[in-house]
Amino acid sequence: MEQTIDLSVDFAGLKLSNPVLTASGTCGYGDELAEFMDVSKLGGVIIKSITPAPRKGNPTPRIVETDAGMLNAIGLANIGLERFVHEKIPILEQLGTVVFVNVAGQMIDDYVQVVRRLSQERAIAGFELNISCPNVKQGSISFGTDPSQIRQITGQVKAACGAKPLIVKLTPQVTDICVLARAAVEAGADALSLVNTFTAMVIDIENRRPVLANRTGGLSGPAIKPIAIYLVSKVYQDVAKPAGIPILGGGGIRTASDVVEFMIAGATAVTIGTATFVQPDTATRVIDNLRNYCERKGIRSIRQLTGSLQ
Amino acid sequence: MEQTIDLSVDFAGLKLSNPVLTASGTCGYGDELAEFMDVSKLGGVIIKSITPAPRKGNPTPRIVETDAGMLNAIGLANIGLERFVHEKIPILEQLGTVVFVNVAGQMIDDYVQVVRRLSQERAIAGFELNISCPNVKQGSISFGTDPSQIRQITGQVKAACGAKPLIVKLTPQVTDICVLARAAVEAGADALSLVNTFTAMVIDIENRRPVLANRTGGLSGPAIKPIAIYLVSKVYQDVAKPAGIPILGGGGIRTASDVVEFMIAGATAVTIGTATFVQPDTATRVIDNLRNYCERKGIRSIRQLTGSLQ
Amino acid sequence: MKNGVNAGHKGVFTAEVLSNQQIRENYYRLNLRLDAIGSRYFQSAVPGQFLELDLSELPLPPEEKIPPALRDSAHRHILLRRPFSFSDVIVLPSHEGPCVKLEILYCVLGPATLRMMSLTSGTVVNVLGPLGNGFTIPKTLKRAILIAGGMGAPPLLHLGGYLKRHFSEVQTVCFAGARSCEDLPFTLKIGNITGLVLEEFDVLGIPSRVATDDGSAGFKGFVTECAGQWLSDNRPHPKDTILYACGPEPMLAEAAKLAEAFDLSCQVSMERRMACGIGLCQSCAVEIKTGATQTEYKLCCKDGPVFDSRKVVFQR
Amino acid sequence: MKNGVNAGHKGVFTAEVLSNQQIRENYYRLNLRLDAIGSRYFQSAVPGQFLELDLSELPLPPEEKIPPALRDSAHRHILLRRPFSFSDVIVLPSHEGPCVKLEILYCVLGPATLRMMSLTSGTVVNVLGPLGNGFTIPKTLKRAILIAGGMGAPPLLHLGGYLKRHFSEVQTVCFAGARSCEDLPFTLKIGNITGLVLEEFDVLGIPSRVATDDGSAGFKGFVTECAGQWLSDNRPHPKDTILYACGPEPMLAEAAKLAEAFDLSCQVSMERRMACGIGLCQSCAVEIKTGATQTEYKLCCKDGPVFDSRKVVFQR
Ligand SMILES: Cc1cc2nc3c(=O)[nH]c(=O)nc-3n(C[C@H](O)[C@H](O)[C@H](O)COP(=O)(O)OP(=O)(O)OC[C@H]3O[C@@H](n4cnc5c(N)ncnc54)[C@H](O)[C@@H]3O)c2cc1C
Ligand SMILES: Cc1cc2nc3c(=O)[nH]c(=O)nc-3n(C[C@H](O)[C@H](O)[C@H](O)COP(=O)(O)OP(=O)(O)OC[C@H]3O[C@@H](n4cnc5c(N)ncnc54)[C@H](O)[C@@H]3O)c2cc1C
Ligand SMILES: Cc1cc2nc3c(=O)[nH]c(=O)nc-3n(C[C@H](O)[C@H](O)[C@H](O)COP(=O)(O)O)c2cc1C
Ligand SMILES: Cc1cc2nc3c(=O)[nH]c(=O)nc-3n(C[C@H](O)[C@H](O)[C@H](O)COP(=O)(O)O)c2cc1C
Ligand code: FES
Ligand code: FES
Repeated sequence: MEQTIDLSVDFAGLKLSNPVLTASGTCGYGDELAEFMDVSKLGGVIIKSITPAPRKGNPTPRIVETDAGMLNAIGLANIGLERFVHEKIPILEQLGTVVFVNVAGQMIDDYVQVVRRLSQERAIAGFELNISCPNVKQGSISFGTDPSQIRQITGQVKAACGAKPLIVKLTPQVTDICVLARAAVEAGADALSLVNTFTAMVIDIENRRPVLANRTGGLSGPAIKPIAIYLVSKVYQDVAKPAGIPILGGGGIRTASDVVEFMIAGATAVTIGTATFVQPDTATRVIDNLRNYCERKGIRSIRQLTGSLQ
Repeated sequence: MEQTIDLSVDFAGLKLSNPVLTASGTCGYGDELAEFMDVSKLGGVIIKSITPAPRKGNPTPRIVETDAGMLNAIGLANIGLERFVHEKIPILEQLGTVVFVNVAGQMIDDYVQVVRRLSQERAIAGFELNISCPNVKQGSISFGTDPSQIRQITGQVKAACGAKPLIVKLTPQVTDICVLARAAVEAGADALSLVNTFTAMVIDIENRRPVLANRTGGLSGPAIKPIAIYLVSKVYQDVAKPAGIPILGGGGIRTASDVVEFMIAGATAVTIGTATFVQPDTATRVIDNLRNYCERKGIRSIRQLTGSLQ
Repeated sequence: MKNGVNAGHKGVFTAEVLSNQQIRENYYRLNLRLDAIGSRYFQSAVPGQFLELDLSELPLPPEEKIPPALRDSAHRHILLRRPFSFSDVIVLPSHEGPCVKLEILYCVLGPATLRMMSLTSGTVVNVLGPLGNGFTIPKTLKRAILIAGGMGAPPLLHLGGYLKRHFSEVQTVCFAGARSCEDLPFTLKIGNITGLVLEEFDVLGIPSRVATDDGSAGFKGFVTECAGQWLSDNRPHPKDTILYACGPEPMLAEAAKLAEAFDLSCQVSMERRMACGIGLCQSCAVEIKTGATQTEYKLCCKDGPVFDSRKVVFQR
Repeated sequence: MKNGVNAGHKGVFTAEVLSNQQIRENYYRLNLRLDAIGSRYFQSAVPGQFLELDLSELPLPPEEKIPPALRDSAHRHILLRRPFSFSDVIVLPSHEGPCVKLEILYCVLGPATLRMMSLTSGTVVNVLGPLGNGFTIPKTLKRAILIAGGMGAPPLLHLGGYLKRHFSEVQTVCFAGARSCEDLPFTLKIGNITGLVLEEFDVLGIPSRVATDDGSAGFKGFVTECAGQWLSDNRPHPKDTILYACGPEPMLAEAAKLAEAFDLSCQVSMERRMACGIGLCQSCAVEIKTGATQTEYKLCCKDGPVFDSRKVVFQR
């Protein structure tokens, strides 16, 4: 069957060469990965959260392994808006892939400031709004669980995006994620990203202290995948599909089969996070295997998969 | 160090010989386990959900394995109140352990009916209110996420318990579990049980259908342990400790170290569920190893552990 | 441990791998020697019962040995035990008590069976069993008709041997089917009269027939059609004949229809996804008729896996 | 792959286990032969660099071989790679390119190192490396003082050999400490002049001293105290002497103080829990002074693991 398979997807007004992106906070500023794979083959990269001022992040230990997962409490460590623009954007311009920047802050103005500045950069294709990071004390978590705050922040940040798309990243630890998804969509989100990590804790039973210096951290990795699949399918059915808004799905993806599962559940594109730590070229391997799946199943365009759950 | 170690705990007005119980839905009616261990050595058993009328449960597949976990959608299959009383209580009387009955239903009256009837049985030590089972369509999930409904059902069921303690089992998938914990405590709960399973889904990518006949199921097993530890520590600090109410902790426990972790986080007693499927005598093994931990750490009474997180 | 370690009871114990041979692409034969405790549990195990293996600590075979279709799922670590029937149980009495050897035939389908490939002689595995209720063999039985579909073979192979050993007067015939020649977990050979037969049954003196959906070996068509023709030709007596069937559920449903058409009683061995194997979790429900329109769920692991075909509500 | 497979770059490749020997309770020596790609990456690896092993598919050793204190945690399956230094790198040139052999010393502490026990000759493991920046050896160096605490030994052993091979004029002395005699990952022997010495350094012609917290071997007390006495006696010249230290963080902090007291420069090799090892996750932060009161976090995996001790803000 010598048939070329179309892996490209339309995502929030952009055409991505394939649906596989690297997740925010797990691919640095995009440059380190270039030593392990051809980054231009990716659907895109999502740069770790950028805040207006540099952030040192939390003391260590910042991570701990769990069964089929890990907790992290990095604390949004980043070099800040200015250094990012001057040191990293020139590198990103060379990568030849679609670059999204994840944006975080403590007040709405922080987000707006970063987005307004970066919306002028040709190298940046769009933004992912991190309103759901569980590790920042003063900050964002309250934004992430209250629909009216989501509406407010989404609206204001969207206004600062210019023509660039805004992805809103939702926290999974809420009673009804659809309420929040709807709020984001109503306020102008161009795409929804789910799921972020789950707040969790590991205790060292020898000294009776939490292992992480931050006490709690966000659980990521294969452990959370079945919850993420459920949430993607729910948000797709109840919000994204009716609104015609794409979902960027993720949580525990390691293989092409996992990507297919997320797409069937309703994702248009996906993010790979924790898996990259184990195998730095996971994303490009997955893209190759996606092609194999499509070939085996006689699928000409991978877009057919999105939301095809029976 | 020939020092006897006291593993007993006070739990909701009962003295348990040790803090290890088998979780509802994972130890049948208590009788099957007797072939694999001395059930009288357990802190107690929690019988699977009993409803007024028998329930056939969901079609199969009812389970699917995931990374470090499994989904179940049994659908509260049980023989119903009457057959339970006539067929199972005589067996339970022989087990020589503390028996709690998990109670489920579709309306508050269902719960009240089961509790009122069973409160007359000497073989039953107390009740666990299942307001959080994610697999019953018409039923309980809404009870579990709304504080005013929790108050109402807890109050009415407590009134039917007579002198027997009522444990309220909370769903973990809410924005703020403490709000619900507080509602249960205010309405008369003698203990809080957490966590129940997380709603999740696995999709078969060959036929694009959910693997489970019920489409979704509850995620249990080691995968969820770090989230459960976090929630126990949070509910302990914010609700249980101030109110002087014990927590029955669980989610992914496999070893004595896991039990210790839950107790340090704030649990007075714990439940073992999924692990029993792999190793039927997990609970009694864990009890032996708890003794070893206490010996090694010079702990005379295991009660010292509860809430000892630094 | 209410019951102690006795024949007829079940428990957890270890077994040593004697051999693990590939018999065909993706099909393997595993031979185990049970420890003293396991041997006591298994000395009176009957065909149709099963066991559960803890395969969670086995390593994956090297990447190149993993069938491409399974490479993705291979990454999943295993939590739950896996159920397997046995195709033979050999009890060797000794003065220290019985020593039991078991044979398992398995097909590589997913992460657990993939890991089983890495078992080598001397590896120790953890076993739970024997589980469930096996086939019933009434004293009055004169004729046994075995119908095996795909990996339904193991318990029927066991049953064939068991009948020869303990019910030597019973006339047995076996029908084995699969999608294609390569999916038959048997050794095929040319028989004297009937064409292609199964070596494993031939050595027991049991006549056998082969059917494949694609006609790549023996009868072209479903094994139940092949058995149906034979039944039409031979018309065994309903009172003293039993159909024993094991295989995919649609095949069992066909076997049940066949039994009804020929007024024979029929025992089917069912499969369900199992979390515990011992009646704790209710995951393995089989819908059983309790009246004209009423049904209830029985547990495949505890009440089955063998059921009277007339009682079963087959799925799909 | 912007950079291709070149010396000085890092990448993912496989290595074959040559041997895996127990050298003491809970201490093992693992020898690996890297594949052609890995050999190219590692041919110019320097002491203080490290690698990351994927141990997720290794089986557990049998129950009875698992130290009782680790039995509970042994059940956890592994997801992330684990970082290890190397205690030696041997480059064998051949006309097909270099072939590199690596030695790793490891201590069994948890689920991953437990699984490493089951590595046998011929097992293939997946490696990511070489990672990080190793020790700096200025051309002007005349004296190297190595201070190893517990499992801080491997990179300093490598450094000792490396100095002998490439900087033979440098005078090196090694101090090795541990809580107790059994925690020293070295072979002890009686030296000619100085009492107890380390076989591994002795063969390199490097004088060594042993310190144990409990006095069970050599100097009783911290290894930094032992080194401090030697420094008081020998007063090496600040300009051409460097202290190289690797071990637990409190020991490194003491080494830093020692360096300050004697006005020596000091390079410390730090450890952090690492998720990626390649600068992606920011989990391995080390607090570094950037001014009188200001600090910033550097990455142990990428900017380290070796840092100038004057710059490091040690924890606790
Ligand atoms: C009573 C009983 C006896 C069995 N006897 C044998 C035997 O003798 N030889 C043999 O090779 N296999 C036997 N099986 C099936 C065997 O248990 C599964 O093939 C095995 O669990 C697959 O595990 P895995 O991790 O390799 O694949 P998984 O990824 O778990 O499954 C691979 C595929 O098999 C299907 N499957 C898995 N488990 C079951 C199940 N319990 N019932 C039906 N379908 C299932 C899944 O839907 C999936 O498509 C038996 C099952 C039961 C219930
Ligand atoms: C750059 C570097 C080089 C290393 N070189 C060696 C070496 O040559 N030989 C060797 O035996 N070990 C070395 N280690 C430590 C080794 O990586 C850990 O012992 C190993 O990861 C433990 O894995 P585990 O699953 O067995 O135990 P885990 O359960 O992961 O850990 C067991 C204990 O070790 C501690 N620990 C785990 N990882 C680290 C870490 N990265 N830093 C500090 N403490 C940790 C934990 O707090 C825990 O108490 C090195 C670590 C780093 C960062
Ligand atoms: C170490 C680490 C750091 C992360 N940092 C961020 C971040 O800065 N901003 C953000 O929105 N998400 C962050 N995440 C979440 C990931 O982007 C992703 O949503 C999550 O890890 C689930 O995907 P995974 O299971 O594939 O890792 C981080 C995750 C990890 C593991
Ligand atoms: C197969 C299965 C059936 C269950 N049935 C019930 C039930 O009937 N009522 C209930 O309250 N919880 C039920 N649970 C939830 C468990 O009691 C327990 O809260 C959960 O599984 C988490 O613990 P674990 O990770 O140790 O299994 C069930 C869990 C499983 C796996
Ligand atoms: S498999 Fe658990 S009840 Fe049958
Ligand atoms: S370990 Fe990931 S950045 Fe250092």
